[in-house]
Order: sequence, then C-alpha cells, then structure tokens
Amino acid sequence: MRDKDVRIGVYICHCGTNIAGIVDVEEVARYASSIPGVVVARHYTFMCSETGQNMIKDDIKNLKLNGVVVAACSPALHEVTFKNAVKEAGLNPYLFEMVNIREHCSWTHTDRRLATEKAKDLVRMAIAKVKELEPLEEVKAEVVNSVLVVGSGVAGLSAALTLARAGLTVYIIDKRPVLGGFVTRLVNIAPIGIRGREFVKPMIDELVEMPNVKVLTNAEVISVEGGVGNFKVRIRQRPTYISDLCTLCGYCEKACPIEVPNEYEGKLTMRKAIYLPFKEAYPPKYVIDENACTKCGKCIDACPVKAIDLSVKERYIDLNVGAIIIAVGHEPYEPDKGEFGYGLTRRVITSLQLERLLDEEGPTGGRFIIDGKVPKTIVFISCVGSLIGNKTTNACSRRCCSTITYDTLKILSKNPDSHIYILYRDIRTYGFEEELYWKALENGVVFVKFEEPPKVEVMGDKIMVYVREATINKNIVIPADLVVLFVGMTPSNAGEIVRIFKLSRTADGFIREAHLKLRPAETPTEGIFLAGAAAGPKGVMESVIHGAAAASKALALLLNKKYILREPLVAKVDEELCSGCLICVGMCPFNAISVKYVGERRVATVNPLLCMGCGTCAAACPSGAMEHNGFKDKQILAQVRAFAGVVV
Amino acid sequence: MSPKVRVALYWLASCGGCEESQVDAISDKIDIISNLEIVFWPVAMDFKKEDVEKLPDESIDVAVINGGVRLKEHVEMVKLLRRKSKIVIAYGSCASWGGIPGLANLYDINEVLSRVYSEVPTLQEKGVMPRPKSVTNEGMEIELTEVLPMLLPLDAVIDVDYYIPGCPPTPETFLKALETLLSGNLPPRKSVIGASTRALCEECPLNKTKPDKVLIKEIRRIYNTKIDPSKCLLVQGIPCLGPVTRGGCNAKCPRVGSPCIGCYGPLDKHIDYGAKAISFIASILDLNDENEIKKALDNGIPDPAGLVHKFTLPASRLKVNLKRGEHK
Amino acid sequence: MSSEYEPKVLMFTCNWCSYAAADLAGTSRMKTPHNIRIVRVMCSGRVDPQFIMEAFAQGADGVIVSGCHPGDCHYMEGNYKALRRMLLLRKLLEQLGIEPERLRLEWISASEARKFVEITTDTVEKLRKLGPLKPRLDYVRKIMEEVVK
Amino acid sequence: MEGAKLGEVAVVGGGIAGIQAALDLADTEFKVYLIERSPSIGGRMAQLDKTFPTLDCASCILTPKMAEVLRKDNIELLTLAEVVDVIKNGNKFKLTIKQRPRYVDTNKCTGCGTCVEKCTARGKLGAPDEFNEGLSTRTAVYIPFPQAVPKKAVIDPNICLRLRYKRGCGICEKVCPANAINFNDTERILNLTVDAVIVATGYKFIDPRLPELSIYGYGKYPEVYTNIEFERILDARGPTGGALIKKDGSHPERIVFIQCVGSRHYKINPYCSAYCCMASIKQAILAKEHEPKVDVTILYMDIRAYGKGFQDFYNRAENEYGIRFIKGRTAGITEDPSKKKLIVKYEDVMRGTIETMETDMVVLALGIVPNIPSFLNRLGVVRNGRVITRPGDPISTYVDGIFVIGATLNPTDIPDAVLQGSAAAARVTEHVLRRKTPFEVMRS
Repeated sequence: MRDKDVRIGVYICHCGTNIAGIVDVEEVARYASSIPGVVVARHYTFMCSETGQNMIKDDIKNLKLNGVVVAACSPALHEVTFKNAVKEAGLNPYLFEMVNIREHCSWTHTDRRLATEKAKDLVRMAIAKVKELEPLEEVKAEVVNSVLVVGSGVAGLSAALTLARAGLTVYIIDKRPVLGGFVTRLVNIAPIGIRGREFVKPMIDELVEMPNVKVLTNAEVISVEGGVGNFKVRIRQRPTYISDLCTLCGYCEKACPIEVPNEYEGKLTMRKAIYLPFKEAYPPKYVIDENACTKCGKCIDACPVKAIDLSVKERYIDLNVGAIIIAVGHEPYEPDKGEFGYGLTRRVITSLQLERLLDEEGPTGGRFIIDGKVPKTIVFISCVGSLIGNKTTNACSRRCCSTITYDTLKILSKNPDSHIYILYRDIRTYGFEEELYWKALENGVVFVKFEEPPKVEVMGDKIMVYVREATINKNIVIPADLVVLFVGMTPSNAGEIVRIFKLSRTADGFIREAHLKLRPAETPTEGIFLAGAAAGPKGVMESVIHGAAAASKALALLLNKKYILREPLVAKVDEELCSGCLICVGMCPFNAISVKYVGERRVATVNPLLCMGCGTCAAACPSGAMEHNGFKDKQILAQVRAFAGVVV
Repeated sequence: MSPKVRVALYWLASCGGCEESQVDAISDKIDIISNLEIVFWPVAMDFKKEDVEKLPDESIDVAVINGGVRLKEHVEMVKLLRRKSKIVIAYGSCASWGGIPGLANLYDINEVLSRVYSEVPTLQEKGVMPRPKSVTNEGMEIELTEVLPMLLPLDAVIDVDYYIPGCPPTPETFLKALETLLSGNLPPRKSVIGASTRALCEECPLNKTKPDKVLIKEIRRIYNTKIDPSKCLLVQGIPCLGPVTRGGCNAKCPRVGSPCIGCYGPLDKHIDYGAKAISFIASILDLNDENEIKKALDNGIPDPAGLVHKFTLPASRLKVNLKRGEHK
Repeated sequence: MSSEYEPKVLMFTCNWCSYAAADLAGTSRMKTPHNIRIVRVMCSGRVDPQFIMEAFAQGADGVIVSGCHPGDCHYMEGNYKALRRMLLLRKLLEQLGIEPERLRLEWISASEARKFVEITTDTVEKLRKLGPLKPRLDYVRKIMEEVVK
Repeated sequence: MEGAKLGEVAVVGGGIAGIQAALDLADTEFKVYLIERSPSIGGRMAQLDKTFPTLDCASCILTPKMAEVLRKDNIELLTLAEVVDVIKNGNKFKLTIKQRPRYVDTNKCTGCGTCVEKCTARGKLGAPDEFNEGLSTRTAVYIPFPQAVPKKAVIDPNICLRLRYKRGCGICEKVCPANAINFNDTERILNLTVDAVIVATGYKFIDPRLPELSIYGYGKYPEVYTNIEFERILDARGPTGGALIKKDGSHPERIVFIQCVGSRHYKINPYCSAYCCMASIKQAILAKEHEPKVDVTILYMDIRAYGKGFQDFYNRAENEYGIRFIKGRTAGITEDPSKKKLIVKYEDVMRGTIETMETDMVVLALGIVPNIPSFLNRLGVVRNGRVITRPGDPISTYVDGIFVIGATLNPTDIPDAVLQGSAAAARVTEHVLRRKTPFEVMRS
C-alpha cells in the first residue's frame, strides 16, 4: 500500500564491538541501502546513545523518512527508546521496526560471514515489514471516575473505603439486606480476637457517612457492558419494603406470625419473617425475608411510623463506572444431613455455629453451653467440605487451622476443664500463627492426625467419634459431648458472577485472577479487579489487604485521570469483508469481540479497550476480515517472503 | 441496436456440469441469448479448432472456459482462445483452481493412470494403458494427446481476466456475472465475478442459529451423524466450510442440512484457502490436551486435503504432493 | 545429502516466552545454529497456517512455531490454539509431501535458553537428514514452465 | 512535572513487594524513590527458577515488572543504597541514604558486558557470585544477572585489583567502548524528604551453620544444600546451566528434602516460614522434570499447602511425579565416604520407627526471619524482633505514613507480597490525599 513513496531509513548499531565484532556492519548497511525503498542506511557505535538517536531524528526530518528500521539489540531493551525517538522526530512510532542482531546474531554466532548473512536477512525482512506498516494512533478512551464494588464483606469494604477516602465515587452493593458479609458471623477474628461485627462497624460507619459513597443492599448486578474506564452496569435491587422511617421499635417483629431458623445465629435460634439481622446491622432497619413472608400485613398494622410498604416492586439501576471490584466472598460449606452426624443431633455443629455459641451476644449470651449443658469432651473435625466430606473443593481453606486453635483456646478460657481433641490432616498454621498451635498444645489440646476421614455415630447422650490415629496407627474412639465440624470455604455464586462479568474460574471453583502470582488483584479483563475470598480462601486480614490492593489498581487507573491510552496493536475488523461467521468471538479470551449490525448485516466488532492484542482471532478469521494491527497478514507475509530472499 | 457479444465456450478436464449450469441459466433468458453470438461451443455445436484459428486475433469478446488443464491439447486450445479473445473467463472451480480433478495432484501421474486403467474394477481388459499413438482396425494411425504430469488451473497457463466460481456456478451466479460483463462497467481484472465478496455464512439462514461462541468438542462426519438441518452445522461439529468459502450460491447445501464443501473457493484475501480452512476449523476445536486433539482430528478429519482442498489443491501454495518428484 | 546443504528455518516466536528465550540464549552467549530466522509475533496463537504454507512455498526447509508452555500463555490460551492448528496442518502437510518433522511446535519459556538452543540445533540436524525442499519445488516449477512454454 | 505529583514516597527494598508498590504508586502519579541495597532490583524472586504452584518461570514474569520500573518516569531508582535513618518531621519524613559507589557511570554503560569478559579478577581472584549463592564465582566488574535492572556493570571494590591497590590493571576502563568506568567514584550521602515510606526489605535465611542445626551437616558435606542453592542448580542461568548434577559432575540418584530447618524450632524460630513446603514440592517436581529417574523424598512435619492451587500441586507431586512424602523429623545426617553417599537418619512418624536412607543430595528448607532495617527500631514500631502493625490493618504501623509489607512483616509468599505492595500503595494514596482537600486533588 505504501509501496510507491516509501522512504525508509536503516540504522545498524555496532554496540561497541558486541555486534561489529562479529557482524560486518558496513556490509549490512551497504546491503540495506541497495534495497528499493531504502533512502539511507547508516551504522554507528551506539545507536541507543544520544548521538545515535539524533542521527535517526535528523534523517526523519531532513530526508522525510516514513519508515525506520533499527538493527541493534533485543526490542525488550530498546524498542521503547527508539519508538520515542521516532515519535519525537514527528514520525508515527508504529512505522518503526527493530531487528535484533545482537542477542539473536552476533552473540550466538562465531562465523563472521554467516553472521553477516543472517544480519542481512533479518534486516531485509524488517524492511519488507516496514514497507507494509501503517501509522497507528493510541486508543484514547475517556474514563468515568467511579468504581463499583460488588460485595460488602471485609474485602469489599476495605476496597470501597480506600477508594472513597482518595476521592473517587464509589458504589458498593450487596445481595444481602445488610452490609458486612461473612465476617459478621464470626466472634473471633484470629489472631487479633476482635468480634466480626465490631471489626466492620467502624468501616461501615465511615463509609456510609461519605458523600461520594452510594450503598445499595438487596442488590445484584445483572448485566455488564462496555469496557475499562467506562462500564455500563445494570443492577437489580429487590424490594426491602421498609423505609428509612423505621425506628427499630420492634413492634412489627412481635406481630409477625411467621418463624424461621435464624441464619445470623447459625440457625441455632428462630427469627420472624420481619426481623433485624443483628444489633449493629446497616442499614439500621428491619428487613423482610421475602421467601418466608406471606404478606399477611400484620406488621403494617403494628408499625407506629408507617415504615412498611409491601407493594414495593424491585427496581433496576443503571450505573456508569470506570472500574469494578468483585468482592463477592465465599459461602461456608453446609454439611449434608448425616454427614459426620450433622443434623442428627444438636450436638454436632459447624464451626459457624460454634462462633455463635462463643459470642457474648449469641443465643447463649456467650456461655458455652449446648442443650443447657456444658460440653466436656469436644471433638473438632477439620477440613469438612474442603478436603474431606461428601462434596469437597479439594483445596485447603487456609484459615481453619488457625481459627480452630484459636477457638480451642477461647473454649478453654471459658471452661478450663474441657477435653478438646482436634482431628486433622495437616496442621496448617502458617507463619506466625504457628504460635497459636503451640499454645493449644501447651494447654492440653489433643491433636489427632487422620488419613482416613473420621466417622461419627450418635448414641443417645454421647457422640462416638471413630478415627484411626495415623501417627500411632491405632483406631481410637472418642465419646464426645460436642462435635464441631470445621467447614471449608466454597465459592459464593461464582458461576453466576463469572457469567455476568465474563470471567473464568480456577479448578477449585473460585474466580480466576489475571495471574496467580503477579496479578492476584486483577482479572484478565482490564478494569475488573478481584478482592477477598471470591478469589479463593482468605482470612480477614488477608481480605483487607486484597481489598486495598484491588483499590490500588482502580486508583492507578482512575484517580485524577480523564483518559486512558492503550497501545493500538489490537485487532480490527474490516467490516466490508466480515461475513458475521462469529468464529473470532469464540477465540477471544478477553471477550473483546462482539457482534454489531451494519444495516442488515451482522459483523464482528472489536472493543479496542478490551483487546489485549494477541492476534489469535486474526489467525482464525476465515475471511481475512480480522486484522491484527502491527502484525497484519500482509506485514507478516512480507517478512516470510523476504526471508526466502525475495525483495518485495 | 448494439452489435452482439461474440462468445466462445470451451471445456477442458471437466464433468459437464458447468455447461448444464450455463444452459440452465440462459435457456429462458431470451433477452440475453439474443444479445450473444456464439462463435465456438464444441460441446453443443459442431465447431472445430480450425474455426477458431480462422478468426482474427481478439475478435472474440469473451471466452468462457471451464475445466482444468490436464492435457497437452488443453494447453494448445486455451492459448489459441487467449489469442483470439478480448476477455477470458475461468468458469467454475476446475478452471479457477483445479477443482476435484485437481486432487489427482496428490499422486504421480503414473499412479493415477495405473489406478484408472489397472486397479479399478472394469468390464474391459485391465491394464491397457492409453498409448500416445495407435493404429485402428482400419489401419489408420491416430495420435492421442499427451496427459500432463499435473493438473493446472487455467491461469497457470494463460492470463485469465475474470473468474466465476462454483462446482458448478449456480445459474444465478452465471447470470450475475453476465450482467456485470454486459453492464460495461468492468471490475478490475483478475476479479471474481457473479459471486459475493464475503464468506458464505453471510447468506446462510443457519448462521442466525449460532451461539455467541462457536466452539466444538468433537469433529463429526456426515455419514454417521444425525444432522439437525435447522441448526448451524459447524455448531453440530460438522466441518462446514461456509465461513471460509466465497458466498454467492445462496448457501444451497447448508440450507438442506449438508455442509458447505467449498466449491465457491477462496476469498480475495486468502493466500492458501486450505490452510485458512485448517486454521478456523482447528481453532474452534475446544480441546487443550494434545492427545485428545489428535484423536478428535483423526476421527473427524481423516483426509484433510480432501476436506480443505477439495476444489483448490492445484491453486494452493504447494500445488501438488511435493514428494511426487521423487517417484521418478 | 550434500554437505553444502544448509537448511533454511523460519521460526515464529511469541513475544513473551520464546523470543525472550532466544534473547537469553544470546545474553548467555550460547551458540545457536545460524540457520534460524525469527519472526516475532505477540502470541503463538497469531500464527496463521497460511504463513507456514507461504514459508514452505518460498523455500523454507523447516518452520518452528514456539510459544509459552501450556498454562503460561500471556493471553490465557493462545498457545492451545496454535497447538490445535499445527496438529491439523501437519496432517495436511504430510499429504502434500512435506514431512511432519519440518513443522515443529515447541513450548519454550523465557528462561529456557538452553531449550531454545537444543531445539534449533536439533531442527537443523533433522532437516539436514531430510534434505532440502527446494528440488521438489523446482520440479513443480519446471513442469509448469514446460507446460506454459 | 513535579507539581503534578500527588506526593513523594520512598519505597525501601526492590524485591517483588517493593517493585509492586513502586509501580502502583507511579501509576497513581506519585513520585517514587525505589531504594535498593544491591546493584539490581528483583530481590529473592529474581533468584528463583520457577514459582509454585504454576511452575511459571520467575524471570519471565518478573523481568517485565522490573523493566517497567525503569521505564516509569515517576520512579527514581537508587541502587547500592541503604536507608540509614528516617526522621518524622510533621507530615513528612526525612531520609538519610548511604549510596555505595558503583564505579560505573550508569548513564554511559550499555550493559554490553565487554568489561566483564576482560576483567582479570576472576576464578580464584574473583568473588562468590551472590546471584548463584556462591556456587560459582564472578568477576570484580560484573552484571549481577542476565535480567538485572538496571542492566549496568558494577565493580566490587573488595576484589578489584585497581581499586584495592590504587594502580595497575584497569583493563575494564580500557576496553569499555562507552567510557563508563569511573574508578574515582565515591560513596554518597543522599537526603530525601517524602510524604510516606514503604518498607519492603524482605527476609533473611536462618544460618544453616548454627550449632543447633549442625545435625544437618551443612558446610561439612558438600552435597548438603540450602533450598536457595538448590534453586540455583535447577535454574538454566545457574552454576550448572540448569543441569541437575552433584559437585563432582555426576547425576544424583536420590534427593532428600528436609523441611522446617530452623523454623517451627523451639530454640531458633518458633513460627512456620510459610513458603518452604511448597518451595520444596516445587523443587522436587523440577528435579523430577530434569531427571525423571531421580528418587525424591520430602521429610516433613505438616504439609502446609494452604494457598490457591497448593493442594492440587501437592497431590500432583505425590501422585503424578511419585515424590515420596514422609512425616517425620530428621535426627541427623552422616556420610558413608566409601559409597560417597549421605545417610539421613529420621523418624518415620506414621510407622513409629527410626529409619535411615542413603541419598546423594540433601536439600534443607531453611526458615526465614524478617529483615528489619534499624530505622524501624528507632521509629519504635518493632517489638521482640517483629514489626507491630495496627490490628485492623496488617501493613500500617502506628507511625502514620510508615507502611511495612512483605516478608519484613511476616513470612509471605509471592502473591501475598504483591498484594501487600499494591495495598501499601493504596494506603499511601489515602494517607496523602486525606491531608488534602478534595478540591486540590481534583485540580491536579
């Protein structure tokens, strides 16, 4: 296309003697200048030096170059250097190509003639490509300086607070009627020993007072469009039925005839269909359990301030945000009935129920009793639902070992003569939390290692726990008063989240991060970040950090920014040629390709803000309609043809 | 009234389907026929080579040639027609890229002859090879034209001005091409005329039934697959070549639940139709394990060349089975 | 085969792993065969089988496509797409008389300079044994020229 | 340019945690001083061959981040630099930094390596190569490792003949095509005033030569390695070029990994070092990939496969790679000189027996301790050898504006270090912006 008036400058670097010692740089320059379209070919000691760069800049200006080839070291080192030089001289930087004649040539070869021939080939191939290159402009996109945080657990709160404190507009939503997430069910956050509800209260208090924060409870994202810097999100908010007039007087609750198990008390007690989840709950008002409520209307009559309206319908809210943070957390594993005796007696409980029994504000007022009696022999079974049990994630839940040891110490402080057995696979009190394990040992907690999961049998008053102790290789039977199943973390609604946000999951079912090691707070989709246990089992402190890290990514993207610039080396559709076959759509791992209509015709279209520029779609496109900027078919083919010696 | 358009029609290695489509196309189009003057059409009328030789150079307006170049005689004839014609059109897949007979390029000519004359079942005496020269019972010595070592598309031998694709081109395609030619507004030389510039999917009614992402877990073959004719065949695992093949036939095959086999050939941007077909089919095979992929390919595509180069092998970048030279 | 025959090898490397491995081979001053010419693409998933056809048609004796190890792809799964395409292309190439060994797909991570050297060296050795492709292309060219004459 | 910045931040330590903090801050438009003690950033991660549980190569994923540091205009990189003191002054911190001389002009040096090739202080006159944990030697003028950032030469004054004797040699100066060698370079004291300080100084390994650890025979038997040494042997950039061989060049038939060396140890280090179970599993797998026939055993107390994808990795090691896991502590290592074998004596807890095992190599999974710079002590945020942070936020110290991340805080793996790096950047943003009015923020 640029064939006729192409004017290329070729610059061969000596790199001291690194290149010139093996490659005959003069010969390469001479050869390059013989290729049609090349106006100037020079060689110099250090092309990357100020002098070398000026040489290129001057030629671009004086000789009106419209293409530049630099043959020097690896583009990994100096592509940006030369691109900038080209740009500073007023030429589009995408009309530049770098040839690696150091790492790939002089440093790996010893034969001067062969190395020189190779350098000539590589230069010829680059010239051929430059002839086909086209100027490209960086993709500039306006950004919306607001962030949506999905989930109001510790991770979400941490992220939202950070963003709000820095001045961005923050929307935080939760599918539940109250903020705070899973941690509100915990009595002890190991190892700091703060009640969960007290831990999140100051965070929520600060957050809801900020003018730049909008909180939506009972709300879920139902669709997401657009891309980084400008997402269009549709949210469905289920009705709460109760207005802010609510004074928490509680008359409605008394009037309500419906009773259901209270999930906020580990289902150890009952609550009404209209209820206050817990004392510190935000928003501070009663909520109605839609599934339980019969809409009998008794609460309406009882409410002295007329705060209840059962005719409220769900509503849809459309938001425009620059970034999204997914912090949907996890769900504790719920054992099946009969699994390790669970559900057969009130004295086989989960670790979540244990939390409630230890809480001063729990159903027992913090007294550690069950069925009116102090349990004397207590058996903990770890890894239920993570590594053992009916349904497992086959992944360690990371926090249970520390929490178990912490809980045993708490029980021992209440009832010092308890006999406690912890049945475990491996004790995984990593880091400093090892010290909790030591403390538990010192306090007489008995650790029993199993290979085969233990068996639990309910026999009248006693619960018999059978386990083969692996280190002494003996079957033992423990008659227990209480069995606590330490349940693992399972992904919370991850399937739905993955579908809506076009993300993916790892083998354990949790949401996949952009890179497990180095990009743990990002998803592969730019502008969508990840925080907390949504990405996999995490402790409270780890979730705080994860939330802040996700916030950091959003801050870097949006804070005081009007635009974002993206490399234009992305895919682009020639709509004239596209048949709408959709092959490309399935190729894109980033969901950057969608379908649009040109008149009647359906064609593919690439969102340049989502495209990461791999070119897989272009290779697959059966029509040749999809092209990869900077790596177009004709550009690569030019290199291939020049490889064989054909100068085109 | 403008002078009639002088047309020559000729066939090379071909099955006759192209002629049928031509007759179908114009038999009830009096207005077109009346505009044409056929100066050479050996398949239908008694013309001889000498008739063409007698014509002045460039006196034929359009020569429409179908079939691939397989015989020495073909070479002579097309060179002659080129000389006598203003415009030469490669008509149909064989003339354009070699077509199905072009698959013979996978084999050495001796293998082909031996297959045809010695191996396949026949009622006649087996193993009698065509001889360049023979004497009839009457004692007349006749000469048979020589078979070329490979089949060539028309443009490998002479300059071709336009291509009309298809096996055969549908009557609609031919009429559209004629319309283009008669319009006087001629497209750039070497263009494909009468067909679409885009792939077949565009005109296929089943394209609408595709899900967002076209990914398959297995490649299936039609002989043992129950096809749902109301759904995109690709999605059902059938390697339909609609996405990679030029449109213009109105999706005749997929419309009735039969996959596109690629007779309308490559699109303008293809440099190797078969390789491009390979690329998209392999791309949508949503498997990551090497052995699983191999198994799926072995089961689903036992003969890749037969699938992706059914009509295009002689025009592909490699043209033949390159090992053929070594049989000599 | 004659001892003067030097195979010509075109190599497509992804930007993130294999190109970096070639860089590292250089930085570590490892000796590689001089027969390799690298075309850098962003991902092995960018490599269109048409490029490979063109390379062979232009006289490449061998083609190597090299990307990140499975699971390591910078773009999640481009290398899997390359794998699928190369496996099918190799079947076609075999029918077209090009030995499957002439097309290699390799996973070379950025730290595997040694593997880069081993694979390129091994490729060149294997191609030497296979012999050049050019006589076969010349044979086809000759037929065509004769016909046209 | 400076006016447009939100503030200035010092990041102390150029490992992965510090790099991540610096990058996030630079992207958020802070001016960042990244202060690194050694000649290159990269930290411990740069020394790793592969990372668990994905086995992706450490340099492939780290190098782009390191290069990004160099490319960011907002980051000023100070290598060979140590923070001597930090004084809080109102909302600001005054840093005193000691920068050792590089003897190479970084503006001129192109990293070509000609000087390294010609340096006369090599072999016996050279020094143990820090990058290879002393398993090889390096020259006096050297580039720390192939992917070093900055990729500039540095001269070790302790072995450089010219710098030691003030005359002679100087060959590097003569061969340098860029005239970058400067023998007159001197130590510098730099003063910085910043809005916040992030400390990411990482960790130190427990010394395997401690008397309590003498049972493992490190230093006594040449085929007893620390795990970081073994990592270098596995690495293609390492002393053996990635060949899994013993010091005598032969291939090992068996390798035994010993866990919890110097951690979970009541005298030395009571806590768990968190990284080593997975690191050993990774190394065991890599050993198997290098030499499929090698027999690999891991002697452990508990396998702490607690992170994402860890349990899978552990299961694969056991089931697919056939790595043997034996729960038990090691009693001691001796040598059978006649067979040239090491003999590991250990307790097999699951069988309740004392066993011995002949092996060719032993790898000690060393415990780690936080590397706490002395200025943190002076700022009063250290107690009993640990950094004290706020209960609700594990990276914020009680001195507003001082944040501590990574293994300085407690044993941390790479993803957690990265997260803490980003989180610290967020904390700095909050810390600085909360002091400004929103109007000021928006205007910039």
